[in-house]
Parts: sequence; structure tokens; C-alpha cells
Amino acid sequence: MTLLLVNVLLALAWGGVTGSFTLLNLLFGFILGAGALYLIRKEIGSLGYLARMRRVVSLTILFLVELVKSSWTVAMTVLSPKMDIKPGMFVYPLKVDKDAEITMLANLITLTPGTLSVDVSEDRRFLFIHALDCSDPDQLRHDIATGFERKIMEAFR
Amino acid sequence: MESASNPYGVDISQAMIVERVALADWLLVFPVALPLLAAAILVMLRSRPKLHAPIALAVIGVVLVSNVVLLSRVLDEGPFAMTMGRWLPPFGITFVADTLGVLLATTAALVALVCALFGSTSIDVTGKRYGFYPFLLLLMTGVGGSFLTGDIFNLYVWFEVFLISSFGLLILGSERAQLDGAFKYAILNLVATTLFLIATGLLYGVFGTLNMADIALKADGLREEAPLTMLATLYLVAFGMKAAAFPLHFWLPASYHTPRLVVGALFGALLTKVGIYALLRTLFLLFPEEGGALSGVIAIVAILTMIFGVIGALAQTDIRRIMGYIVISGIGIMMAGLALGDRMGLAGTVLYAVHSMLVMAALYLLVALMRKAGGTYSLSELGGLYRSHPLLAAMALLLVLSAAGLPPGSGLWPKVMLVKSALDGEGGWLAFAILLSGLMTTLALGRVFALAFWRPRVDGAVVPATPLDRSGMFALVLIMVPILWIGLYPEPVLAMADAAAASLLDPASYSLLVLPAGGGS
Amino acid sequence: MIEALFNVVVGLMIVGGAAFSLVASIGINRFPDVYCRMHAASKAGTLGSGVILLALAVHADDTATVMRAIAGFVFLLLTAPVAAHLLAKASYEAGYKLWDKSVKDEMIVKIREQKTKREHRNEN
Amino acid sequence: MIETALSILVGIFFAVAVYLLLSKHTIRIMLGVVVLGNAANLSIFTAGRLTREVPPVIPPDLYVPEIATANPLPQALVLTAIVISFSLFAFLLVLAWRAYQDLDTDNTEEMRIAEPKADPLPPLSY
Amino acid sequence: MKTLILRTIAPYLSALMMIFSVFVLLRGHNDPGGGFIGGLLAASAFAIYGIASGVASARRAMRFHPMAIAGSGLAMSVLAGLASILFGVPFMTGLWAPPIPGIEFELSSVLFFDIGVYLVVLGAITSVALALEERDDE
Amino acid sequence: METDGNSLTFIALFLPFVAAALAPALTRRMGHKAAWVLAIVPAFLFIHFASLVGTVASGEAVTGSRNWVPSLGVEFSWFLDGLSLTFALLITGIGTFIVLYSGGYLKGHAHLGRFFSFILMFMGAMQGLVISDSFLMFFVFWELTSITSFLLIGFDHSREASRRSAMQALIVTGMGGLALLAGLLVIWNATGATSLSALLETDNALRESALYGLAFVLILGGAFTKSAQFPFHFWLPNAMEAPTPVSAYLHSATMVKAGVYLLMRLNPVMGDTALWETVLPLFGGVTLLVGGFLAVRQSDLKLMLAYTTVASLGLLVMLTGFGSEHAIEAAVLYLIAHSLFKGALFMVAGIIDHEAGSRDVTRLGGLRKAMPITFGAALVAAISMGGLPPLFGFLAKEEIYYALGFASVWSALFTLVAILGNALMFAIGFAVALKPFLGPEVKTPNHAHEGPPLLWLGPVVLAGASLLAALVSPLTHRLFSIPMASAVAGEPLDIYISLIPSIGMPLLLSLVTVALGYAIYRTLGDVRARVGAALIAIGWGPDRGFDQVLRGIVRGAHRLTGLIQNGRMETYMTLTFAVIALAFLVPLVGAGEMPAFPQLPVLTLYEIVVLALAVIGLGAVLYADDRLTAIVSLGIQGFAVALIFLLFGAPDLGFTQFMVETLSVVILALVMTRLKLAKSDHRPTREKALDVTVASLCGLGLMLALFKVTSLTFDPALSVFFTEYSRVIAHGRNIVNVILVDYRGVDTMGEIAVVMAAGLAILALVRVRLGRRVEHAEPQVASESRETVA
Amino acid sequence: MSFSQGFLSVAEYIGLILLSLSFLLTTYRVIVGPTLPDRIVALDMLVVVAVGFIALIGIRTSFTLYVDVAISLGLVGFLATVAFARFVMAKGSLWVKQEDERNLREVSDD
Ligand code: NA
Ligand code: NA
Repeated sequence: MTLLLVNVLLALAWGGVTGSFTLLNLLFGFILGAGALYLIRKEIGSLGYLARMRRVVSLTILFLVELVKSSWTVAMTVLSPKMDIKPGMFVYPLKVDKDAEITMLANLITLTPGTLSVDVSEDRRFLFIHALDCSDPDQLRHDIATGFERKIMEAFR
Repeated sequence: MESASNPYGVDISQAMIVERVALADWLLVFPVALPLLAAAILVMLRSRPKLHAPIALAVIGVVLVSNVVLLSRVLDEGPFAMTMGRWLPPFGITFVADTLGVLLATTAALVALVCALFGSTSIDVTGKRYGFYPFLLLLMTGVGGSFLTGDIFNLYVWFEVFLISSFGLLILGSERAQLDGAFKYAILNLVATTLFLIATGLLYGVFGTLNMADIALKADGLREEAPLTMLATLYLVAFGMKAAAFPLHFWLPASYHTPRLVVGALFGALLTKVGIYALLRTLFLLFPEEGGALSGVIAIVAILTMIFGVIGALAQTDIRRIMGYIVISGIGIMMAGLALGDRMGLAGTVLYAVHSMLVMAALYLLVALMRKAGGTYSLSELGGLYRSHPLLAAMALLLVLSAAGLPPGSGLWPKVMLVKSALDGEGGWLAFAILLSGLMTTLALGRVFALAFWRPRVDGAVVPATPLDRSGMFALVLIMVPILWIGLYPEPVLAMADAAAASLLDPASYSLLVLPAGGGS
Repeated sequence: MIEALFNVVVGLMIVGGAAFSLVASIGINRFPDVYCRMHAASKAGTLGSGVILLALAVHADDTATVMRAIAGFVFLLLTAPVAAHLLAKASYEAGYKLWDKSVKDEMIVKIREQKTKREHRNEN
Repeated sequence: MIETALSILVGIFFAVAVYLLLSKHTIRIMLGVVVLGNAANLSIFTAGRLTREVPPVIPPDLYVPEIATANPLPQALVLTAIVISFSLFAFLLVLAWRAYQDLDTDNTEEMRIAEPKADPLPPLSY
Repeated sequence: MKTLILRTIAPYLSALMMIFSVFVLLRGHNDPGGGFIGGLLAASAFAIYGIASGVASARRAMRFHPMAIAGSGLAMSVLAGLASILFGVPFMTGLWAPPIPGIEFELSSVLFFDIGVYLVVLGAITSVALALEERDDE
Repeated sequence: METDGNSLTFIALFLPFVAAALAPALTRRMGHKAAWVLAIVPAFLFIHFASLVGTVASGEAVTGSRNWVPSLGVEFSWFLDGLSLTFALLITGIGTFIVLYSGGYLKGHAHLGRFFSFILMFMGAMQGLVISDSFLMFFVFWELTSITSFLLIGFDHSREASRRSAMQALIVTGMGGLALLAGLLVIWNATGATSLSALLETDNALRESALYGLAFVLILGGAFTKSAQFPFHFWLPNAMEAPTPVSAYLHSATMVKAGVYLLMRLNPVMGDTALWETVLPLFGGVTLLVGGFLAVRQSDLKLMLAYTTVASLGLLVMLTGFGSEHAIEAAVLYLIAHSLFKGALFMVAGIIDHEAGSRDVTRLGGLRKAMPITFGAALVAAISMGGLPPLFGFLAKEEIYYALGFASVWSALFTLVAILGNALMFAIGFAVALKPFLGPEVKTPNHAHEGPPLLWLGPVVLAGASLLAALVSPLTHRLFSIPMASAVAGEPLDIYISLIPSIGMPLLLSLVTVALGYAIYRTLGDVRARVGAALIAIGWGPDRGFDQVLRGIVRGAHRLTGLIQNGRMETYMTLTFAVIALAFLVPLVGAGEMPAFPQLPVLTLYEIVVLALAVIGLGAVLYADDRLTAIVSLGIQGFAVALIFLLFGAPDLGFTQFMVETLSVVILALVMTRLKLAKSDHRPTREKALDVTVASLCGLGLMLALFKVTSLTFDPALSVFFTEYSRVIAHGRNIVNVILVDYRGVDTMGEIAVVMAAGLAILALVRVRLGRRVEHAEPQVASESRETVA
Repeated sequence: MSFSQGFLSVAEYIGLILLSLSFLLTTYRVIVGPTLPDRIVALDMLVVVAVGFIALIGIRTSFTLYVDVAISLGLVGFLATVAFARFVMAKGSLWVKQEDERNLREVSDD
């Protein structure tokens, strides 16, 4: 079922990139998508795919806002005459435990300027994050827990 | 398909050839398309190496037959051309079946067949699995394409095809010496093809066309302003390097002795000859005047090459390396015809090319069998083969004679023609060098015969009369047939070489053949 | 009129995106260690180019191009963090040290902790 | 003459390529191979004359382009050449690596297996 | 490589790249792209897949040996060229089927030729990449 | 002129080769008795040629031809006049007995069949040589005699001396053969004649040609080497390594006379010039004396005979060159005489060797009782050789003295030379024929007794022929001598000389010769010692020189090759690029193709930046002090190139370049993980200066070339066409792609062949590894996973 | 030419120049390093800037076909970075040592 959904999404993506949403083209996109899914058939199955579009949109908006906000911060940091930064590496204990969720969280964190996911611990319980401003890691942990991580859990559970 | 206009209201006949193509014209495509297809299929079947030899042999056999038919057609009905994709020349890529190209392509196919046969037992399963036959077929494709194409850039592409397949063949086995030799071979040949490419880019910048017939037509109008001498020189260097002319020969002695000998046979037979062929085409078809101006340089290069070749051959202990230098010496002889530039000289070069393809292949195969019989490549250690393998000895002697240009081998006639041509013109030194190199070849290869065959083994051991593998011997016998045939009754091939030379000296008729309408602009 | 507005918006986005890229490139020159530089490169840089891609989407007059420009933006967002993560992880594992004025390195502590724990478990 | 600028650039590319190829070290030679390929490609591109920014693509609503486009033929030639030089480069690189593995050197001075330093004198007797 | 993030995301990235590669292949006749670029993109997709999930699973995903794919591509291209023998036109002449409404690309021997190019590049480059990655994993 | 005899002549040319092909099988079956069957072939040929004697004696030449290489104007043609017919008769006649003799001499030899084969081939070659008309056919058979004699001399190949002599003969006569070829081609050029008969009709054309001198030297090169004239004489005695029948055949009738035949053949068109009449007698005379003295030095029967052969050849050349009618007649007579007596004597020497086990004249004696027939034949032959009546040799000697005379200082000089030479030969002849047979019986390695008929038949018949020919001299002259002499002279001649001596100078000189010869014979041991001492004092001779030259050539070649092909990649590359730089620059400068300095372009800022980026990338690659930096920097120049493509309207190219550049870097990175990383090279300053120079010149060359090319007006015809029809016929809007898959699809087909081949080759490189020497295990698709999932 | 068009074209030019500067600065980091990851980060960034540059050319020339080039570049650029990361992981420790040595040497040279 989820596979079908993903396949339909891929077909739509095909329509998007080709810029033609005619039925035949979508059908072709569907076949292509099926082929692509066939190639990765081993990896599929671990992802829970729920159509909670609204929450996804909400997550997206949060991400975009964060993106702009922190980009500005980083830009200011870069351009400030005396570069006053306190970089460091902190550990973030994960609540999410599915691979896909961890990945998504890590990527969102990375994309947000100022923080960078360096690694996931082998037991998948911690995320190692490098921050440009690591003067208050607890605050950072709190922001992530209430921000991205919560939204992800809402969107995908 | 045959309508004169298309849905857009365009008159197709302005852009395309509207006449139907005779099925017989397709003979021109087979030497390229069939081996290529076969190579592709063998790659698909790479997990079943046992199928490779039979398929390859069958396909090469078909190609050979098709080439022979094509040759007879060209001889009977004259040369013809096919422009691919149906586009009018010079816009599409034209293949041209003229005597020169088809004669060499046929010889190449014969050599390929013999080598394929020889390889069927001498190449192990690993070698087959990692591409001996596909590479062989691709090499054939590249060589055949080079001989048949009428487009200079397309020629570059075919050069690359046989170059990369030669790389593949060269490293089959991955021995240390192979890796070393392959590295030098690859880099230096890469430089040569890149120079070819650059020259072709410049040529395109000058002429705005790539069709050789078209270039030939336009050359006269551009002679005043365009740097045609430079282009001719660049091609001379690029192809001279391919042909292993002194002092651009370094890659050859560095590598030809390292691969499997059947590969050496293929290389020694085919690769350098393509260089000579390309020189013939560029210097006589494209830049006849500039080529003539360069003839002095070519003559010097020819003399140095043939003498350096035989000197190198005399200096070697390893019989494989001797053969590499013999290849070089032959290049010098062919270049002599290029320098002479008259009909007799060119015909001599063409005939020598045919001879050299056959004889060099045979010599490398002979070396392989000598190794099998005698257990070593070293001239210091070999011995006793005359007693243990008389048939091999007989063929060896015939090959020695043939390579040295003595009767009853095939080498006599082209040498006679070249010397004659040299004496007709101002080429006394060339004649002297050709004869001297012949004498020194006699010495170098005669020594091989005396030492490896006549002389008993140095350690006193009696060489066991082990039977040599049948397909190997058969392959050698097979290739001896045309060698002796040309030696004893040269007329047919000689007449073809002569016709080829005549057409080389008549670029206008070549242009007319390819471009009946008179060019692209 | 709407086209003029679009033109202005596109122009602003272009300058903004390009400026952001420039800032990023200044960043990777000014930041003290590779980890900090990654902040500039993988985010500011991505964002800068992303904005220009979006500008192209705004500028384009056919859906196909719009969709493709957006798809390109998405691709960038998908790949950039993964690339950054990989490089950071690889550098850290290879032993490239944090800038010596970095305030914290909880990671090394944690890794050691986990390691000893594991060894401890193995001993038992 | 925009070609002038590129001609100069091509000259620089070619010179650098040659200099790298003249090195004794296989990796540098490999770098030279890449640069050489670029030099050749750029030279074809330049020789076919340059046009700024107008790709040789016919707009969807036309049968032939309205404005002069860049010359498509050299582009096709260069494309072919790029592919070929890339294939050759990949082969050469792996070859260099294998040579390094088996010959234990990446210095061409020391690559003397095929043509050993002590080349024996052939027998002088009969 | 041992990284959860890459391993998780790589299959989807690869699938996207594959789709994109086919797109680039098919539109090549009208816009930049074509078999070669498409093939390189597809090969890149498999290379990433191989790095992320291991060469073995990349090979499993391909099902056929990459070189066999390359061979089939070359065979396809040559056959596309040879097809014109049936129509009394020279080698490599484009043969066009009547257009099918709704499909962006037209069915033709030229398309098959380009697909052949795609497969050759895909197969050969993937073969190289996987072979090199494999050696590395040892 | 096509007669029945002609068809037979055509067949005759091949018959010996057919027999040679059959000989091994026949011998395997019949053993040495195969000789009787095989001898039928030369006997038959002899009869065939004999049947033509009448025609030829009447002054007519038998000619005929078949098509051979019409493209080269070469026919397969023959020409039988007095000269060639006499040779043909000698060759086939003596050949018959040689075949028989071989059967007896090599009875039981493991490779007798092969020997028959060689000797028949040799005979075929020799026969072909003398009856060839067309130049090239003549040359082919000439070379075949060299090759077959190489095989024969090397027959006893396990002995180094045999191999050496065979090589020596091959090289010396091969060298001559090539000179001959050149000479014939020069004559072809000078006269337009491609055959001997045509040449003979050109009269003075050759003599008056500017090429005469060249042709003369080249022809002499062929003739002198083949006929062992000083200083090329050394190979001939060494050829004694061959089994005796070979020596007998080669050195009596045949191969060595090929040179004389050539000179005689060309005498009508080349003779009668100052050059001819000076050089030939001089070399001939020197050879006569050198041969004579060296013969005296020897004690081996075969070597003694061999050196007298050298002397005889000198005499023949001397006479041929002398130019007068009588000299020609003398040469003809002596040639016939020599063929008969020398053939017989060689066979005798062989019989002695075979039966007594030794050929050393000092260890032989008293064999006359054991071998009376042989002794008889030997005696008769020796008398002929000594120039005594009533044998043919006497006629020859008389004619010689008649020809030379004392008319001038020049002729007197040669008369003295002839006397001395003949005297030496007289002495040797009797030494060979008498010493082993007369005197007390000496113990020999084998118990000597008369050999079988197969052995003695030849000498007896040849000796008999010497006698018979002299007895019926008018007939001999009419049938053989006169036609032959006429052919050599190029005009009708007459010969009267007979056994009835006419009192006069010739007879007197003959008597002097005999007296001197007898004196030498009596003191032979003494003379031998003295000559030996003299030769040791001289020390060096062409024979030893041959070895030294050969070794010198090989050593020199070894050194030179090591210098040029020195195994250093760097040398190869530097030279190659130096040539490339010259290829750009020399025509630009030399052929006036230098470009004017082009207009400088107006560039936008970002274009400048992109170009600068490329240069910076290149600089970074050059200056990077570690290789990884260089590789990363390589990416910069690659991207810059891609951007350049994009900026100049080539999206496909930019596209591809980006991909390829990235993949290159990826592959580099993948491969680099296996390289031990070391510092990059730093070249020494001198090397760097050279490299920079070569590189800059290359770059400069290409830049100037591009300046020049882009300054020309461009013909856009092709691209206009492509653009015009791209959409309307080829159904594509992307013109570049349409070119790739349609207009120039064949290029692309080749291109993907390259890609596939590269993939395959790389796979082989990665997988097939040394050490294990087996292929690296191919991972099984769908087998167990090797994933590293935690 | 209307104001908005003029504005746009000025903006385009400014954008191109800014991106060009960005190229140069990034290139500088590629060259000076000092560590391998530094160079790789910079190279990765170079690719990203190139994506923007191409998109900008697309806007400037109205040839939107450039956008595909940009997309693919993003995708393959990623591959390059992955490969380098892999390299750093495999050989990095050895490399770090060499770089340290070099840096030490440079210090002592001063
Ligand atoms: Na050759
Ligand atoms: Na070659």
C-alpha cells in the first residue's frame, strides 16, 4: 500500500520534471518509478509512510523559518569583523529511533545553519552535533527536542 | 520512406539520398558492424567463455568472406561509397570502399581470423573471460573502420576504438612486464591520438568540413592563406607515432613483447599499418602538395626507421623483442614509398603493408610456437628446434626469407618496387637503405634461425619433439599460404596495390566518387 | 505589471542568493577549522544557490521549468546535509581535531564512554 | 575576437599538460592526461569558432532557430572526444595503480621490467 | 561506508537519480541530455548506492553483471543502426514510427540507439566503480 | 617462337622443385636408392636441353614466356642461347651424377631425404638462373641459389663451423644479390629493358647511359660476391663445411659460376669499356693468384680444390674482362673444362674421404690399388686441370695463352699472372689426384676400398667427358663452344683450337707453366710451409674480418639501441613532445604560416573570472606539493572548462564535462585509497628547465596554430545544414544530440565501443592479479551479502 | 527596456560578479587547504556555487535548459563528496599524520 503511494509520488515527480502531466506520461513515470523501487526493493519496508500531509507541511514551514533565521545568524557571524565564535561538539540524545526519522532529523539539523550532524552513535541513541555557537549546549538540545524532533514524530507517527 | 517531402513540407532530396541502397552496398558496413555486434554479444556472454571462440571465429569468418566479396566487387565495378544515415555527403559520415581500404581491411580480417584461431587454445579461460575475443573483435572493428571511413574525425574515433582494445589485449594476464609495457604504450599512444584529435580540430577550423573528399576539394582554394603545411606536419607526427616511425617509435619496443604472443601478432600485424594507411590518406588525398614538400623529411625518417629497426633487432636476445624491431624496420620501408610518392613507390608501400601484416603476424605466432617447443625466448638458450620440429623450422625459414625480402616470400616484390621507384627518382639513398635493411634483416633473422633451430641446445639437452598444439600450427600454416602465394604469384595483389596507388595519386576522382555533386558549399 | 514585479523579485533573489554564496565563501575562508567551515559551505552555500534556482523558477514561464527548478532545489536540500555529515564524520574519525579554541567536545567523551561500556560488557 | 582569449588559454592548458606528462611520477602523468584532454577539447571548441551563450537548440515553437546559435558540430565532436578521453583516463588510472601495486613504484625511472636495465648482449657465436 | 544516514537516504537518492537519468536520456533529442549524460547519471546513482549499501547489494539490485548491460547496450545500438537494412536505406538511417499522442518522445531507431548509448555508459562506468569499490572494501 | 620445346622448358623450371618436394617421402620409402629415381629428373632435363642444342647451335635462341607479374612488366620468360644452354647442360648433366653420388655418399644418413630435397632445389634454382630471361626472374633464382646453398652448407647444422659458413655464404652472397637487384633495376632505368634478351638488343644504350658506372659497380657487386672474387673469396672455402657432393656441385659447375655467367651475359652490353677491361682483369688476376697461393697452403683435399676454384674463377673473370675475342673463347673453353674436371676431382676427394676416412693429403697415400677406378678418374681430371693433352683443359689453356700474349705491357702482366696461377693449379691438381694414390700405402682411419658405382660413376663420366670433348673438339666447338662464345661476345665467333698443338707462343707458355707447376708439385711441402708462414705473418684476413665485423655490428647495435631505446619513459616523452613542438612551430615559421597578432577580445568580468579560474586551477595542479591537493585542484580546472562550455552556448558539453570531471575525481579518489601516498616529485633544475622549455614550446605552438586558424574565415556549411534539417527531418531540437545520434551516429557508435572496451579492460585490470596468478574471485550475484550493516 | 528589465539585468550582472568572487574565494580555500577535508569542503562548495552560477546563466539567457545541468551537477557533485569522504575515512589517519608533519616543518622553518 505504502509502496503504491510512493510509486504514485514518484510518477508525479516524473510528471514534474518532465513538465507534462498527460496520462500517458504519468503512466510512463509510474512504470519508471516501479522500476526504481524494484531496484531498491531490499531497503523498502522499514519506512512507515503516513499521509499526514498537514504535519509534513508544518514541519516544512518550521524548517524554512529556521533556515532563514539561522542563515542570517551565520551570515552575520561570518561578516562580523572579529569572529567571535565558540564552536564545539555536543551530544544529543535521540528520542526518535527509526532510521528514516533519525536521518531526517540529522539532515534538518545539518541544513539549519549553525548546527551540523556529525554522526549517529553506533547504538543509534545519540546524535553528535557540531555547533558554531556551543556556549550553551543544553539550550540547543532543548530547541531540537521541541522543534524538529517533535514535529517529525508528529508528522510520521 | 521514399516520399520526396515530409510532414514539414521540406524537400528531403535536398538533405538526403533518396535512391534505395543496394543490398550489396552493405558489404561496406559489415566489416565494422558485425564484429562490433559480436563483441557486444560476447560481452553479454562473458560468464560463458567457452562460447567465445566459436562465435568469434564464425563472425570473423563471415567478415572475411564479406571483405573478399567486397574486394572483388570493388575490383570489378570500381569503388563506391555509402553515406551513413542517408544524409548527403559531406554531411553524413561516408564510408568508402576503394581498393586501398578494402585490400587492407581484407588482409586485416585474415590476420584476425588466424589470431582468433591461434588464441582459441593459447588463451586461457581467464583471458577469455576478461575479454580476449571481445577485444579482438573491437580491434578488428577499429581497424576495419579506419580503413573504410572517409571522414577524418570518424577515423579518429576508430583509432580510439582499436587503441583501447589494444590496451585491453595488452594487459590480459596482468604480468609485471605487461603492466610496465602497457603503461608506456598507453601514454605514448594517448599522446599520439590526442595530437591527431587536435590536428583534426584545427583542420575543421580551417576547412569547416570533416569529409576527406570535401577537404581534398577545398584544399586548393585554401592553400594560400591556411596553414596546410602545419596540418600536414601534425598529421605526419601523429600518424608517424602510430606507425612507430623513428624517433616516435619508443612505445613499440617498450611494449610489443610483453603481451601474449597472439596479441603481439595482432599488434605487429595491424596497428602500425593503420598509421601508415592514415599517412597515405592524409598526405596524398588531403595535402598532396604539402605532403610533397615534406617528402625530404619523410625520406630521412624512413631511412632512420628502417636502419634503427634492424639495428635494434640485431641487439636483442629476446626473440619477441627482435620481432618488435623488425616491425619498426618495416615501417621505415613503407615510409620510403611515402617519401617517393610516385605510383610505383606507393604501390610498393601498399603491397608491403599487406606483406607486413601477414608476415609480422606469422612471425609472432612463430615465436609463440618456438617458445612452446624450446621453452624460452632467449636466443642464448634456444636451440635444437630444427631437429625436434622440422615443420616449424621450414616455416621459420620461409618467414625469415619473407621478412628479409627474399624469394620465395612475399617481401620480395614490394621491395623490388620500392627500390625501382627510388632509383627512378632521386632516391638513391632510399634504395641503398632499403637494400641494406634487407641485408641486415637477413642477418638478424638468419641468426635466429641458425641459433634457435640449427644450433643444438647450449646445455646439450635434446629438445623433445613435443607436438605443438594443433590449432596453433594450423593457424601458422594458414597464414603461410597467402605469404607464399604473394611471393610466387604476386600479380593479383600487386595489381590491387597498383590500383590503390593510382587512386591515391588521383584525389580528384576520389572526391568525385564521394561527392558527385561537388562538395558541401 | 505582474511581470515587472516578477522581474524585481527575481532580481532581488538573484542578488540575495549570490550575496549569500559570497558570504559562504568568505565563511569558509574565515572560519578556523574544517567543521566550522562546513557550516558556511553546506548551508549558506546551498541556500545561496538554492535561492537562485528558485529565482529561476519564478522567472520561468513554463511549468516544466518551474517544476524542474524546484526539483533541483529539493535535490540540493537532500544531498547537501548528507555530504556535510559524511565529510564531518570522516574527518572526525580520521582524527582531524577541532579548533583548539573550541569550547566543548562531548562527542569524544561519549564515544570513550560507550567504548568502555562495551568493553565492560564484553568482560562480563 | 573572443577566440584569442581561448587560444591563449588552450596554449596554457597544453603547456601545463605537457609539463605534467614529462614528470616521472605516474600520478602527475595522470593529471597531465586529464589536462591534455581538456586542452584538446578546448582547442576543437575554439577552432570551431565561438558564440556567446546561445546554445544550438531549436526553440519548441520553431523549425529552425531564429538567431545564430553556437556552432553545434564542434560541440558534438568535443562531446565524443570527452567521452573517449574519459574512458582512456579511467583505464590509465587503474593501470597506473596496478602498475604501482605490482611494480612497487610510481616512478617511471624505476619501471624497468619490460626493458630491463641490464639488457644482455645477444650471443656472438653462430 | 558505515553510516546510517547515508545508508538510509542513498536508496531514495539513487532511485531519484535513476529517474532523472531516464528523463535526461529521453529528452536528449530535444534538449541537453541524451544517452551519454543519462548513462553517467545512472552510473553515479549505482556508485552512490554501492558506496552506501555495499557493492554486493548494488550488484543484486542490478541483477545482471554491469558489463553484460553494457554489452546489451552496444548490441542494441548496432542493431538500431543495422535495422535500416530492412528499408533499403544506408546504415544508421533514422527510422521513425508515427508519433503517439501524449508521449513526449517519439519512437524511433534513433531512440533505441540512444538507449543503447545509455546502457553502455551505465554498464561500463558502473562496472568500473563497483569493481574499484569492491577492491576497497577488502 | 612458342615451340613444344618451350612448354617443356617451362615445366623444366619447376620439375626440380617438384622432385625436391617428393624427395623426403621417396627417400623414406627407398632409402639411398631413391637417388636412382630422383636422378631421372636432372637426366630428363639434360636430355631436354640436349635436344635444343641443334637449334641453338644454328644461331637461334630458344625463348618463351608466361604471364607472371604484368603490373610490373615482369614475365616468366626464358632465353636459351649458346651461353645459357651450355650452362643448363652442365648443371643438369653434372646434377644427375651429383644426385647419384649423394645417394652413395650419404647412404644411411638420417636426413638423406632432406639433402636430396635441398640439392634438387639448388639445382632448380641454378637452372632457373641461367635460363631466366626477365631480370626479376633472374634475380629470384639468383637469390634462391644463395638460400639453397645456405641450407646445403649448413646441412651439418650441429657443427658451429657449418653454421658459420652457411651464414657467411648467405650474408656475402645475399649482399651481392641485393647489389645485383639494384644493378638490374638501374639497367632497367637506363635502357628500359626488363629482360636480358631485350637488353642484348639495346646495343650501346647502357654503355652510353649516365647510369653505366652505377650499374657496373652494382653488377660487379653481385658477380664478385657470388663468384668469390677477392676480397669476397673467403666464403667459398668455408663453404666446404657442406657434404662433399654439395661442394662438388656448388664449386664445379654451378653456383660460383653464376657470377661469371652474369658477367659473360652482360659482356655484349657492358663490356668493351675501359672500366670493364680494367677492373675485371685486375680483380680476376688478383683472385687467381690469391686463390692459387692459398690453395698451396692447404693440406685438406677439399680445401685445396676449393681454393683452386677461387683461382679458376679469378681466371675466368680476368679473361671475360680482357675483352678480346680470344679471351672470350678462352674463358668459354676454360669454363667448360673446369666444370668437368673440378666436379670430378671434388667427387674423388669425397670418395677418398668416404672410403679412407681422411681428406688430409699428408696422411694419404698408396690408394691406387684399393681404388683403381677412382684413381683413373682422378688422374684424367688432374691432367685436364693441369692443361695437358689430350684433355679439354689443354685446349682451354692454349687458348688462354693465345688470348693474352705479350702484345702490351698490360697483356704481358696478365700472361705472367696466368702462368703463375696455372702453375699453382697444376701443382694442386696433381697433388690431389696423385698424392693419395701413389707412393707407399699409408694407414688410414678406414680400411679403404673402391666405393660403389653410385660414387665413382660421376667422376668417371665427367673425366670421360673431359677426354671426349677434347677428342671431338670440332664437334664440341660447333655445338657448345662457338655458340657460347658468340653469345658472350655478342657477335658470331669461331673457334678452331684442337688437340693438335700449333707451334708458337701459347705452346711455349704451356710448357713453362707445366715446368713451373711440376717444380711446385715437387716442393709442395716446402712451399706450403712458406706460404703458411707468410700468411701467419699477415695475420688478418677477410675471413676473420667477417667475424669481427659481425661481432662489431652486434655489439654496436646493442650499444646504440641501449642509448636510444633506453627504457626511460622520460626520454621517450621528452623526445616525443620536442618533435610535436617542432611540428607546430617549424611549418609556422618555415612555410610562412605565422599568424598576425590577433585582436584582443573584450571580455565580461565573469568571463575573465572563469578563465582565471581555469588558469588558477592549472597553477594549483602544478604547484600542489602533495598529490591529493593536485587532484582536488584538478577539479577546479575541470569545472572552469565546463563553465567555459556553458558560457559559450554548449550546455551539453558543460553537462558532460561536469559529470566526467566529477567522475574522474571520484575514480581518482577511489584508486588513491590504494596508493601509498608519497610526496610529489621535485625535478632537478636542469631537468625542469628542459621540461619547461619543451612544454612552453608546445603550448606556444598550439596557441599560434589556433590564432592562425581562427583568423581565417570560417565555412559554416555543415552546421548550417545540421541546423536546417535537425528538426524537420531528424525530429530533434537539440542539434548537438541530433548530430550525435543521427548525422554522425557512427562516431557515437565508435565512442560507446570505446566506453565498453574501457570498462572491460579496467575490469580485467582490477580482477586479474599477479601473485595468485588466478583471477580474483568474481562475486556471485545474489549470493551471500557482504554488507557491513551493524 | 523597462525599469524592471533593467533592474533584472543589473541584478543578473551583479549576481554573476558576486558568484565569480565567490568562486575565487572558494578556490582559494581549495588551494590553501590546509587539510584535506578543508579542500574537499571547498570543492563541494565550488560545485554548489556552480549550480547557482548555471541557474543564473539560465535566467540571463532565458535558456531554461540550463536548469537540468544545474540539477545533475548537484547530484554528481554529491557523488564526488561521498567518494572523498570515503577516501578520508579509509586513508585519513595516515594523511593527517603527514599533514601534521608538514605543518610542524613549516613552523620550524619560520
Ligand atoms: Na606493425
Ligand atoms: Na598503435
